Amino acid sequence: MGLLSILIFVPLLFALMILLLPKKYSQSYKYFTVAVAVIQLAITAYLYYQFKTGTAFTGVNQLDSYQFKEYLPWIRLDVGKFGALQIDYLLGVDGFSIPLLFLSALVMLIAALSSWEIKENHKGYFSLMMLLNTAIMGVFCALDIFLFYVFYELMLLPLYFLIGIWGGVRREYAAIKFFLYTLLGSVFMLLVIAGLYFSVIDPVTGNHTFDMVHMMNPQNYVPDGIFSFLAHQDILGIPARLLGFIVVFIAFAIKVPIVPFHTWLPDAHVEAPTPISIILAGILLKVGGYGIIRIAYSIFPDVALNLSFYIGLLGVVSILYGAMVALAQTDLKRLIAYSSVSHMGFVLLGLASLTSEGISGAMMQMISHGFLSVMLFFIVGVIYNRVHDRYIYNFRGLATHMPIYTGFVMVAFFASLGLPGFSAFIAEAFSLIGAFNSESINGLIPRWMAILGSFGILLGAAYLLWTLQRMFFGQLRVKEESWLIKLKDLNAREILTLVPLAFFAILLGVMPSLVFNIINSSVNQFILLFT
Amino acid sequence: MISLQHFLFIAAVLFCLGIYAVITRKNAIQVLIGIELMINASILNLVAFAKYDVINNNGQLFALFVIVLAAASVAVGLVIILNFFKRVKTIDPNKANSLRG
Amino acid sequence: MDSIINISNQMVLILAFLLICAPLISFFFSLIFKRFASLIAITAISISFIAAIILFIKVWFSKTLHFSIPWIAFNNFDIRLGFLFNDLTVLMLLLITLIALLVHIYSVEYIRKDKLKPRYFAYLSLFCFSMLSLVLADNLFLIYIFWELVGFSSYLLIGFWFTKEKAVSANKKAFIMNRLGDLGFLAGIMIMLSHFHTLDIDALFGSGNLIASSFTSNGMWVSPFNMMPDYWLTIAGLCFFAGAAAKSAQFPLHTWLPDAMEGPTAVSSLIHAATMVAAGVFLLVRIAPLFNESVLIIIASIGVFTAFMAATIALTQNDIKRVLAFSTISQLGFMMLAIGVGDEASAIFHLVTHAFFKCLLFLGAGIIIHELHHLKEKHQLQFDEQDMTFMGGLFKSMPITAIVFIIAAMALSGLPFTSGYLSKDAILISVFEWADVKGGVFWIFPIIVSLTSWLTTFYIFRVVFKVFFGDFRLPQLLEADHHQFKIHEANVWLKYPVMVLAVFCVTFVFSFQPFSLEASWLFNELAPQQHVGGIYHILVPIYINILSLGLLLITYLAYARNKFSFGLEQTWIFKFSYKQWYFNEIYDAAIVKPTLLKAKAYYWFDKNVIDGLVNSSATAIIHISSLANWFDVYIIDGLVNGVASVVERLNIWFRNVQNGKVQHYIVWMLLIMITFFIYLMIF
Amino acid sequence: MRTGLDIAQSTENIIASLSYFVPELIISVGFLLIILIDLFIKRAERLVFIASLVTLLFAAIAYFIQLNIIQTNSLLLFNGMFLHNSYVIGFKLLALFASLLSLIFFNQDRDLKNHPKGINDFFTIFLGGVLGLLTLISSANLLMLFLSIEILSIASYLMVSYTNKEKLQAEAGMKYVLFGATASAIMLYGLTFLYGFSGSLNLYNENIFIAFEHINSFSASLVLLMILAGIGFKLSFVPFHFWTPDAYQQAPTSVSSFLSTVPKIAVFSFLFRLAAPFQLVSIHFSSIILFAAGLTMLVGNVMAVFQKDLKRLLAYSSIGHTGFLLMLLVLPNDSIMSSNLWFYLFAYSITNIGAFMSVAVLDTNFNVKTLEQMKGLGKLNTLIAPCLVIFMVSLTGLPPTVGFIAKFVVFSSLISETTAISFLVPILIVAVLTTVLSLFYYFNIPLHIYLKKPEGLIIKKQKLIFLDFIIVILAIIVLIAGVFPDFFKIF
Repeated sequence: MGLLSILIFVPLLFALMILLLPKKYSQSYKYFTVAVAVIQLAITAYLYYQFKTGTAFTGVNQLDSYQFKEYLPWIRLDVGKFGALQIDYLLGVDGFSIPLLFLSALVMLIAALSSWEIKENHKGYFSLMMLLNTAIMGVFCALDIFLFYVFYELMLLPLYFLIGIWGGVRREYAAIKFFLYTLLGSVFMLLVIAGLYFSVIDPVTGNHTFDMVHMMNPQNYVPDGIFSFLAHQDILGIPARLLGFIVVFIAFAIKVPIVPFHTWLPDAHVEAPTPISIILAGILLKVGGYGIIRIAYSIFPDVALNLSFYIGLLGVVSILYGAMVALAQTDLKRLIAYSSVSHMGFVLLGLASLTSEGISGAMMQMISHGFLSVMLFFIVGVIYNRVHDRYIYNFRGLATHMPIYTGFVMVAFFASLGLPGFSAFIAEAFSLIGAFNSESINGLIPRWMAILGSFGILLGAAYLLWTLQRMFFGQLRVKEESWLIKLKDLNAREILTLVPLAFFAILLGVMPSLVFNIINSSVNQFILLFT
Repeated sequence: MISLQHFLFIAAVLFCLGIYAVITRKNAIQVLIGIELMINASILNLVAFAKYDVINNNGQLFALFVIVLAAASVAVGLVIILNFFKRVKTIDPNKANSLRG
Repeated sequence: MDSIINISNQMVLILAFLLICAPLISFFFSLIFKRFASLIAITAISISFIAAIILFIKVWFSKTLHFSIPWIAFNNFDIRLGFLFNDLTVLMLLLITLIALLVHIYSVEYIRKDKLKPRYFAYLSLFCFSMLSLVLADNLFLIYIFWELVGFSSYLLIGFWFTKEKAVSANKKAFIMNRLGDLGFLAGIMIMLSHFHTLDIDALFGSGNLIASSFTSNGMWVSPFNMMPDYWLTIAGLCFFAGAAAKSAQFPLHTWLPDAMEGPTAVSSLIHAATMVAAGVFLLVRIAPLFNESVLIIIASIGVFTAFMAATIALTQNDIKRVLAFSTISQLGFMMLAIGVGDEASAIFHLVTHAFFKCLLFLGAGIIIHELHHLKEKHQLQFDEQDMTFMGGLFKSMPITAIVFIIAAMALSGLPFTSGYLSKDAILISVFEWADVKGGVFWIFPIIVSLTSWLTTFYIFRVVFKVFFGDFRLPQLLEADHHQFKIHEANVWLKYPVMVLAVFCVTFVFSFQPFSLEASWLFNELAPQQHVGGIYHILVPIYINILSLGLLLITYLAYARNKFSFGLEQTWIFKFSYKQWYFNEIYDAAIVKPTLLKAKAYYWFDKNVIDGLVNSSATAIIHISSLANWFDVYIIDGLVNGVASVVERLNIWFRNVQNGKVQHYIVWMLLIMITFFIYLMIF
Repeated sequence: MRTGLDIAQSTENIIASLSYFVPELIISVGFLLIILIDLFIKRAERLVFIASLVTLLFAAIAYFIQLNIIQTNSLLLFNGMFLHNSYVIGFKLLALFASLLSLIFFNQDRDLKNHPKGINDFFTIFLGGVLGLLTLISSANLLMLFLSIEILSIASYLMVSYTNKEKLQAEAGMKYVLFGATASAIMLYGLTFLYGFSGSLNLYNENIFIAFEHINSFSASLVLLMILAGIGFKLSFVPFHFWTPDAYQQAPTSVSSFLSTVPKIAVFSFLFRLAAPFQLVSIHFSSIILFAAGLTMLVGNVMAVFQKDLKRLLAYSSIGHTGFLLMLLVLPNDSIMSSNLWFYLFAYSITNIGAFMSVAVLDTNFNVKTLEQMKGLGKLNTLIAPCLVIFMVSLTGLPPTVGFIAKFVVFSSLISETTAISFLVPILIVAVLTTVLSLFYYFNIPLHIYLKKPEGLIIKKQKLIFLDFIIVILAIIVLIAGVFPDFFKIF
């Protein structure tokens, strides 16, 4: 029972505990959740501290250079002429997963802390949240693609209910929309996974395997497999590998989300309760990015290489499109939801460049967006909990009324519009630099994409500062007089929640090497896949 | 000399008549009769083919079983139709269209 | 000079740290210990000042020093944190710390009554920190970082009175316009990085001298590491210039600076006159070797155009701070021009001198505004304390302020025995020489420049005479008794800083021979080989100044004695100038007109129609973004719903089949079986 | 002059076969026994139930023993009437298991309990039906096939229209019987031709295929289609599905659950056994099946989306699953494929029976029949509602439930053949799309149970009955089998 397993299954344990505990203790559930999150944070911090870097610990397509590995044979079902399904319980982390693990643990803690607002049906809420927690940790640890898929799908159910039961007015619509979008992607992905299984063999045992690390090495493919590098099989007249990549990419692009697969996001965010929007923005979007790196890119490097122009284009489109739509919003939460679309566009752009700085920037962007979007959504939650309104024009000059709150808002806003000194700046700068260098290094994406993408930063400044001006500056004026009483400044718990986020945002902004050093060797190994 | 073809032809005619009855009659009993016709067509076939069997009388054997089973199923069918008549006061199968969609 | 103060390099390093950390610490502390905010801030900045002096003595007249530690490393490049000391650096350090110190002291009185005082000083400290770090930074990436931080602190300070609508829209405008320039800067950085695999200034332009080693041949720009089409060289130059233009308020990105005057006057003097706006010039000087001919010409022409335009606008403004703001723009235009004609030394020289006298002008104006404000509050009057039409005859009531203000005015118009004389003429001379070399149409540059410098004299002395001479117009405008309005001389907090500044407006600080530019120690160090005599050195100063003096007389008669007035108020020239060349209006009209028709749909937009470029381009974007939003709602979601409707359609068909009639079921069954059968027969 | 079979030899064969035939014998005995009990003992509901339960248990035990002592090669019993091998017995066990669940379900079903004539006759009919489907699974002879299908059909006719108080139930019963009778008549006609071509009733007689090679594909396909009619009627795939929603909706819930699972197990196992020969005899077999599969998935899921009545919804969902499973029939027939089929049927039946049971319980406690009436049930019922949700998740095929594993197994068995079989890919795409579509109606139930606010739910007495216990067990099995499917692969 390794640390990773503990990390994954502690929440499940507590979920059962909560289910068994009688209702009259329902007030204690949230403390359980916090406890779990703290334990996980401790574990992940320890892992992060213990994590070794260097050529011996690159991970990516070197199974033995993953760290904290755990292996158990799991399912051995017979299917077809290809013998048994060899599904293993295979866990491990490399430079790409370890920062995201830490991020998830932290975000989970924040979400737990912001769950105080939940008023009804604590038992259901907190046990579902634990289940979600398990699934998330599992996704980032799983190295067996089947296991990964199981955790990946497992995230949907709790989210469906968490959004659907504790959500806002149009919660049913939002919940089912979110569910359908994701499922549509992932079911097709299931086919690809099956196909991959039959075209890959474990070099050691010689029978087929779900180990995604083996799938990354061309020599493990059987010559006549559907997705084999050599035999250029066609499905419906399309090259199989191309089709496979597109299917998987779309499956994760929906999660990220990338224009035009993004319309579930604003609805889900607007309807979801604050802690869930925090988890959505803080972790689930990263799952998408992680999936693209870990599966779409690593298993289909050849296709990714050929398509990187279009992927970069998608990234740029997401950046600009998201920012522009954000500019048109009058609902604060919607605005922030669209800003996530814009920010995650940088991840794609950096990734498409396939330069070390670009990919590092993309990873950094995922992490920093993790902290910042959580902060933003929490900030929205603060005001929403007090007066149950998010319409921007109903507020004016809050700076005089809630100075501390405004302080944090300004930190969050300026951090996410990429002010130097905050993580977002480093992330976006290096994604762009990578995108720009790409033409002279590997000639994948043209320079103008980087130039175009950089306008996203300007637009970001535009909508955030405008919001700042509209809501917080000027003469104090709110929709109803009664709000002035309701709109109290932050309390201790809220400050306690926001401070660590701001701290990490600044820390990574000042010392980005904390992340870059950890991921560097994995990034280099990752780039080798494409040469 | 009556050859196999004649038997098969008659049987086919019977079968078609049966189907025709089944899909056109406005009376459940007549539909049942149509089904009976179809079954009889099969019986005729069986007996006709039996002549060419490698083992003796398999066809006739089958035919006997079919007759018995047909009787049984028709009995059941009649019971159910009767019950329907009790409830709805009609045996026009097309009147029974309140379950749909 | 080393022998005077002999300190090791570690010492230099420590001092540098002290220099930038002191304001940073004070930023936090003055937020925590609110009561001692001003004390903390002043202490911090004085520490930096002392450190700056020592560093100056150490580094000036000696070789370049460069310290750096690793920060971020990638495969093909790394970015380091470090300090770069050369003459330029230490000069700027000294300048900034000195002026900042004075402004801090000045602010104590100026901001005393405001309840947000601690925040004010915190912001000031933050600004000092970023500005000093910007100067010290040893690579472009760091410069960019602090470049934006400087913009950020200016955002904070412009919007210091955040309940004023105009202030908050002004600071938003300022920040976003600067962001626009910063994009250029960032793009420039990308180009440099991918071309030279380093951003280290020393490596690029100094000892490493990668720029020199790169060359353009048959359409390609080749560096030791990389080659790309040569237009990227031009683009790189223009990108950096865009950044600089936004910071230094050059056309067409200049409109934020006048609005920035919404901030406290002390802030305007420090940030928007003396230091921050000069950062653009500083940057360009740092990377000057990069620019190729075409870029230089663009810089020069934009510089000269801005200088002229701003000067003409300044002629007619009545808001004293606006006049000064436009004069700042105009002066920055001069510096840009200097860079454009390849005379960085004069640019820096003028930067230094201009910093002093412009800061002084602002502080002087600040004193007057301060006094009038008190007056206004004391008597609950309704008037705009920045409007010069209410002033006049203040010489009697506040002589010291008047004197220092006049000294500064003379410096600005470059009259003899003032620092302005040297620096401005330096620029003029080099422009003439440049035009002489180039010949042809390029003679238009010196013509416009001389014109501009006369305009300068005119508008600044218009202010002087309107404010200090004639008689106090406020009473008669308000039909009030003359004697109840008592204007007092400024108190010590305000007085001494301006007096110190006044000292630095005199020639002798820079050169012991009042008429010879070459004698100036500063100039000698920066550009020893330049200006070795020549015809222009004699002619230019003479004819410029003769005419200036003539203008001065006219102005005096017009505004102080009111002997006559130019009957221009109604002419289009006057309006054109008064309306600031209609820039804001043009920017608006471009996109606003169509919008107004749809004002209902965009009712919120109207709120922001007034304030120019940012919002009008915002409108353009918002047009697109609302379109994008529409696309989101109707097309993308529409597709999803379309699928749903397909399912519904199918369902209706199947329902019709499932019509409840058992015989129909059977018929359908047979039909489908037959279809299958036919299919099998066909294929 | 053709000679008949040697009497001595055949009798000896019969004697030998009897030992393999014990379970069926047990059931027949039980069948008679129950009739007798019912005749001579008054008020014998409980006794009859016990008796039938014991019968089935004994039969199951007998099969277990057979499964363990089975020898690898399969042999024919009673002069080639029955096939006897591990495959057959595996499916028989599954069918028995499902029938056991159904039996318990019948016993708990309110509609049957409140029936004036009592439930005893019903059990008799049920046992007869079970006997029929067991023989169907192992039948190796056209006669046996027809016989068992007819027994099964007659039993199901009676079961569906056992409760006939209401107009609609009578209507459903009549439709069922007419449609069924027609279908089986058509099949019979087809069978006669099969007999004619080969001159033998024995399915495992090689000269069936020899004969098929000689005759033209015209009549071959015709015969094939006709035979499929009767089988398709039992499996209710398009175009033989019309009766399903009507019958399921009006039959007692327990009967619907029985019809939706047990006959399918039997018929599928039989059809799958014949798939190989059919694939040989008619090149078009797989294309027909694939077409039917695609259509079935489409019709089933599309119709289900807009259903209001729970049982009707489940009926359409079962049609959809049939279509999904049909795809397996085009695969090369080997032991592994059949074990996949077995696993899917296992997963499907426990989930489906569980779902029907929960619906029945909710019906008894809150008399909810439609989605609308389910609003906010989650607040009132904290035991069954979650289980129902689990079943729905499993039917949708999401982890961590057995439904997901089953779906994945089928997908992966098919994906390995995409290159071999023509236009398998489009059908697969249809399968995926309909899976996504199925999410709509399956999650309508949790949606109404949990996401909607309750409006005017009458809480009737909510006493915990035995069925609740079974449901919870099933739900747990669904979950465990989802995580550790290996435990449940008995062969």
